[in-house]
Amino acid sequence: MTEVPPAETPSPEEFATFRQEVRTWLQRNAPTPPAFQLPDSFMEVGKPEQFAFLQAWQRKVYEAGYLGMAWPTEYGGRGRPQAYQRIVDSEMARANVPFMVNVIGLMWAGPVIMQLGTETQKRRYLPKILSGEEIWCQGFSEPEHGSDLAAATTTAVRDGDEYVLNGTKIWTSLGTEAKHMILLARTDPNAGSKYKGLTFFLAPVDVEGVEKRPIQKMTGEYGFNETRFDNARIPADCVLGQVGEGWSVAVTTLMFERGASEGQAGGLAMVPLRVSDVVELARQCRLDGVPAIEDPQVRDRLVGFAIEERAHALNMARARNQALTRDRPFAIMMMNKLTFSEFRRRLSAFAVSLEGANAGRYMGDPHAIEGGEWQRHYMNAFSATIGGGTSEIQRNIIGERLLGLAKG
Amino acid sequence: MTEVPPAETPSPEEFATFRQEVRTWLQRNAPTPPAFQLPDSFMEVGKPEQFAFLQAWQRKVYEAGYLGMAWPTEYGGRGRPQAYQRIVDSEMARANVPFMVNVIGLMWAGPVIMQLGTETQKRRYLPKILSGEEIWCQGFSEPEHGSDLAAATTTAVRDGDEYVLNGTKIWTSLGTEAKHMILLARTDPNAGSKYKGLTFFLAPVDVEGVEKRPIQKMTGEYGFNETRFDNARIPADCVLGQVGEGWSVAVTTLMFERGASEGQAGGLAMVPLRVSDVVELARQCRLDGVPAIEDPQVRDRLVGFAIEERAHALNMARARNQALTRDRPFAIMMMNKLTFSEFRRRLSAFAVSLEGANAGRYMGDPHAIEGGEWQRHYMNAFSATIGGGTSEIQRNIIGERLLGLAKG
Amino acid sequence: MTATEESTEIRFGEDLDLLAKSASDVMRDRCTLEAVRASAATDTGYDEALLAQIAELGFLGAALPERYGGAGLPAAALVAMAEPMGRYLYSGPFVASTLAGQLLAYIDDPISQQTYLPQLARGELLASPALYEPDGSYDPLAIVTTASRDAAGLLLSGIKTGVLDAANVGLLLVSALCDGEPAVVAVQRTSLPDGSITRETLIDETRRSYRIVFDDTPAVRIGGDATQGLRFVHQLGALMMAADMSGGTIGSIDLTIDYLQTRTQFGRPIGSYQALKHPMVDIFVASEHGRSLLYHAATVFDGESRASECAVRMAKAHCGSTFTHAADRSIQFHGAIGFTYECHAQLFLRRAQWAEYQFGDTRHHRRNLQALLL
Amino acid sequence: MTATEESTEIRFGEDLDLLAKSASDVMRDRCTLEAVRASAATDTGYDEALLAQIAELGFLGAALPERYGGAGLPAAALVAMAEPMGRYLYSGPFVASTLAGQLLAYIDDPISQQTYLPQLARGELLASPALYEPDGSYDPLAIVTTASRDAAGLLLSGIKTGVLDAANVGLLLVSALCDGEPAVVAVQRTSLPDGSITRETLIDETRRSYRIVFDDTPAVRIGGDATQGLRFVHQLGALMMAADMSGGTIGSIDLTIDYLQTRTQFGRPIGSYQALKHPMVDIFVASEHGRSLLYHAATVFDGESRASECAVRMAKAHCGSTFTHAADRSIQFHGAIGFTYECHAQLFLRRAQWAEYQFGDTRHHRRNLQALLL
Repeated sequence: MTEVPPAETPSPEEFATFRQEVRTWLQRNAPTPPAFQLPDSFMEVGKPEQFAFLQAWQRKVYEAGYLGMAWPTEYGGRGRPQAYQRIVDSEMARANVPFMVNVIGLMWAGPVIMQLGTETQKRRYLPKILSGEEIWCQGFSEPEHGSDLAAATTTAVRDGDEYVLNGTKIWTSLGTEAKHMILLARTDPNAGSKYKGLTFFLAPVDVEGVEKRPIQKMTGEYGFNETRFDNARIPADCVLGQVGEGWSVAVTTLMFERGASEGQAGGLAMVPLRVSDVVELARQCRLDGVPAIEDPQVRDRLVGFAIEERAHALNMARARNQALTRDRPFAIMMMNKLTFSEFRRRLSAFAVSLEGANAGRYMGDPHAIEGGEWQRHYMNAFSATIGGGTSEIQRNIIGERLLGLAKG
Repeated sequence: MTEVPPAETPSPEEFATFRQEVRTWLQRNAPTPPAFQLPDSFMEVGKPEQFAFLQAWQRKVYEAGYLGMAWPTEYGGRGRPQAYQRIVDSEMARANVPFMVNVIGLMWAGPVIMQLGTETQKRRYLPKILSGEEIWCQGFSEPEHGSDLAAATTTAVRDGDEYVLNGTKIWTSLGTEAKHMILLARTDPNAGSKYKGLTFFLAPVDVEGVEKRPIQKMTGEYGFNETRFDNARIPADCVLGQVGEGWSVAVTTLMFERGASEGQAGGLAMVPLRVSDVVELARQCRLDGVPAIEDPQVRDRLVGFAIEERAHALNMARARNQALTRDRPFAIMMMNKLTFSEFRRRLSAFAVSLEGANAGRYMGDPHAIEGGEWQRHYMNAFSATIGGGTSEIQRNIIGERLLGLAKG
Repeated sequence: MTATEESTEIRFGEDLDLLAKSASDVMRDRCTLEAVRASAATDTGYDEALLAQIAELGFLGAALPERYGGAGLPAAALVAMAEPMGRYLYSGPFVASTLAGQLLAYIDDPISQQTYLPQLARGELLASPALYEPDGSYDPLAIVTTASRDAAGLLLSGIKTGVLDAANVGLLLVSALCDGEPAVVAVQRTSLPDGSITRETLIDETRRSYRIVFDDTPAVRIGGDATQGLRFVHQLGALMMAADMSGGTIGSIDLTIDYLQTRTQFGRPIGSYQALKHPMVDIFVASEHGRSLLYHAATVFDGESRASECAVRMAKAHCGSTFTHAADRSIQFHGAIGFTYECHAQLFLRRAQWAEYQFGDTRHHRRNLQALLL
Repeated sequence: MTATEESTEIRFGEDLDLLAKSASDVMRDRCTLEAVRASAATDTGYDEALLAQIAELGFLGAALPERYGGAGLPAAALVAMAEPMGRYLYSGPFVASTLAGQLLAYIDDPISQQTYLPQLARGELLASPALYEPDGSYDPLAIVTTASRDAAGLLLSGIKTGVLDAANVGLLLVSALCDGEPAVVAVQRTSLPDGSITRETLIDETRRSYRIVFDDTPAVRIGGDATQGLRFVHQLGALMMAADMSGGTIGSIDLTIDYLQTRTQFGRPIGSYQALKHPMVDIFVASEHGRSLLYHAATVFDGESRASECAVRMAKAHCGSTFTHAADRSIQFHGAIGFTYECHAQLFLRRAQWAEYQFGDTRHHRRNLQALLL
């Protein structure tokens, strides 16, 4: 049994050489940490200087040839096997460098445009997604329909060569910096079912009639927006796929977001929280006068997290072996969003607990351990257990699609 | 604030004197453990010698005046405040004596007859429930309707002074020893709703046309039956409450079973699993050559169980204080079945784990620790997390009735 | 230890019930979540008018001896007040001043009592105990701060952290080593030079605690058994924090249930989904267990006996883990709105994350219960 | 230790895939749950015809050296076979004889190898390692049994427990102290007097293990490094048990899902209720994690290195806790029928409760991982 198609497989020597090349490049080019605090993920980019720093870093990675490696060259990619991009991604995680700021473009918009876009759309949008020149955001959720995306009430009415948008989208990350939004809007309110009559747009959001209001997160930081459309006009050629078939385009996009397919442009989406960092924290913190790492309860929980972290990493390795995933080929990819986000939440809450009597301090306190980062990680972790379909919705999807259990 | 109505409250001195009296009586009269193995609860009575032993013990307790203490004397009770019965019950638990075998009579049938029965029914049934002369079983569940009791399809058709029963009831404990069954049967199949047209019977089950098939439990033991009615005839005056109103009588009965009311005849319903016994087990067992009690993980889990056990005991104390239960007066009683049964399951599974390499042995192995009792306790624990409404159904009931959450 | 052997006493008579109702009424009325946010935005972190009202109602002296102007109620009275306060996320010097007053009442130095207790009981003076130090130990006897003798009296040097409401009280009761022995000394807050007291940044924005640097600060020793007194006040702190967290759990449950009843998705109230309903039931059950543990701890509290220590540690451990879990789930079950600063759910999560680590966290108390129970 | 630093290698090529498929096909066909019950009701506990078929397919020699008639596959082959066997609750001397064969192959005593391995590879001889003693320790070097020298050779005395299929194998490989050093000795089962071997009563009625009393039993020492050999076979046992439990989890999930899809209550399939659906998803997720940990452990297994020990301990700990939990929930989710002996769910629960405690339980392996990881 061959594990991946032969064309995708570099020889072990090529593999090792390339990994070394990437490692060296990262050592030389990893950005110096700035004076200001960097966000954990694209969902926490709240300040202009954070954005500028991250955009410059993405451009640098792209220009070095390390982004969109598996995308065709005519769309700005490098036309190489996906395996190379995986090496780059894992080395970036290892080197603990900042993430790629245009995540929605790289992971959601780009792949779906690649799959369903016209030739014109591909040439128009894809290169600037990779370079980070044009930032994308997503416009699926609405204030009244967090989990029930198909219930969208934002309308798009055709008027000549344009569509006129009215309605409100919420949780649009990078909303103030974004130039485009992947947008789900209702073009036919009388289509009979809520799943019909929706259309998927590649909508410019720097046009008149688009108003963005920053939302303050529970951490006290900013990073999300509410985006309101008030008779905003966008060109009719922004439609992706067929008019009225937006729901199936959105489902395809969510599959990318939930990690169920390859084809993403690569790059780190968020700073990973590593068990090794928590082990280090446990060495630094004292509980009742003794290093936390010496507490037997702490030790056992660290072992538990380490097993889980290994399982995640090994899952990714197994996902590339058809023989070992034959029974349910998409299982691992479909569960990733749930398992990673919940792991992140539990691990960061545990890390906070290692700080004992100092755990109640927060960012800004000079005596907060590690600057209050773990408290912030913990609170930010909910953005992933809620955003992009809550963990509860994920369990429904896995139970119904993978295990074949009836809908509730 | 007075904690209980004044008539119910013995003075602290009376309280202490009576407790001492009971303690002394139990010391003198607790039965010598028989040569055969006794069951954990009435749901595990599988052999005639077990039954005979337990019936004799109930009779002895009753004759000493320690059962049905709060029931009126005209029905065989003692007409004393419920507080006395509570003292007896707690002392019996403390003395680790066998449970009362006629549990369905004492806890379900008796209280509902007391509340809804005619004077004739009360005089006819109640005294023999207390003495244990007439054993009761319950006939609510049917093979196809485990949780959905109102979907009962057993029929009762009026014929002169009798009803003719057809159908099958399942999970009838003590089914072979029982003389009566509290039975839910459909008297009007065309009543419109499944909740209508049911009638509640105090049915004799030693009549012709009643066939009992023992069901083997996962432990390998017996104790439950399937009871089949094939044109069995019972007197019409066996109806409790109104014809067609059986569902509301059943709900009343389930409230007793779920501990939501006082009024039960008392007595120990099952052998309690005590944390102190598990602590003792942890002292006896060695894990990796060291007493289990010295393992820090074991210690922490024991502390967790001890807190939970304390919380249960304190809940019962608080339930008698109106000021501290004013917000949701029935909360504690409604959650008892869920919390006790799940505690029992988790505690026994944990106890098994203390046996380490010997934990795979079972009853009958001469080297099984404590005769394999903990493995048996663990498996038997499911009878309470499933029987009488599964834990999942309990959570629905609590969520809907106590917390006011919508039905699913 | 067996459940049947131990006392299950819960004494909570009419007087405490009235007190709890009174606290609950004031809080429901005056301490709305909007008011909580408004107080949090101030520098002191509390509403002076509300504190005055509390003082007026006698809350500050409820458990102080009658001979010093208190109501002479048992320590359970503190739980009766602190739980509703936690329910409504009340903040302010009530906890600090109560702990200081109880410490003074306990260690039995008649002169200090006569000096301070009547003022404390009336709320004319506020006080706070300064117990903990930068090493982060929960042990009230792990003291580095020293009080050395000088011609004029004692001079205090060292650093205290997490001192509740320090900038807004008149009196600080500071633990220190004096001749190598634990001591409690009194310091007038106004005697501290500018810059000695710096506000800490807490995850709970409604609370205020401070770091105090003492540098040859004049201090007066309080007589009595300081070692036992420090243990007593530490345990009382755990009890009051357990009450605060039990109340917070109830508040968090109420907030979440309200949302689950009103928010609909896919055409149904989200509370109808078992994925939310059943965890809420488990949280509710844990909360009810916590309340029983708490009221028992309040009943048997004496700050000394094994029974008291056991009960308080159980209550704090259980109420702590329940509240942190309840508040975590409250964010999740509120969905995207729960992730905003605007949603009140974060107020409970931040309170839980702060209170859990005051006066011993769940891990600490469970660890210490091992020796008591096994 | 960081996830990114450690190898994530999973080697599982076409040969192993074919082997796994073959094992899966045989088991699905021949080892139905009815057949499992029928075997369990026999004294030996296994189906001889099925064992013969397994031998015919070369399963017993799959990972033995080619020069002794084996197929020379890596240890991962054992996982490829053991996992489907666990899936269908297969029992019989496969595990025992495989462990014994691997032990012989490992400790490298050419004479013993030539004597036994060809027969073992063909299934003409069955064998079992006798490692553990009544004190219940999982340490394969915690040995009390002694092999003392005698004119005629070695005489073995002591008690071994939990010896798999001992009554039905020809050869026992027994750990013993010989001159105070750990040794492995060979004992012909037929040389034991009547009554030396007594069957143990296990919670898993499909498995057979025995207690053996050796009393000056003639034995022959196997050469090579016995200490390392005992560690090797203990770790291999843990790996095979992890595979058995991973398979058992899959079987339990399949059984439960089938019930959740077909059983209806209140007019809906019960699998539509989130109270059952979501825990099943969590169990499935844990099972998938377990499989990845298992295949990696199979890939790097050598019985010696830190990487091998780490991977095997993680796999056994995780697959063990997952299976015991899955089997527990399977009973619950089957409702009242799940509580009967007749329902197949109990077969999985009993297997889980037995296998969890073989070759180290979850607690044991997690405990030992502390030193390896922290």
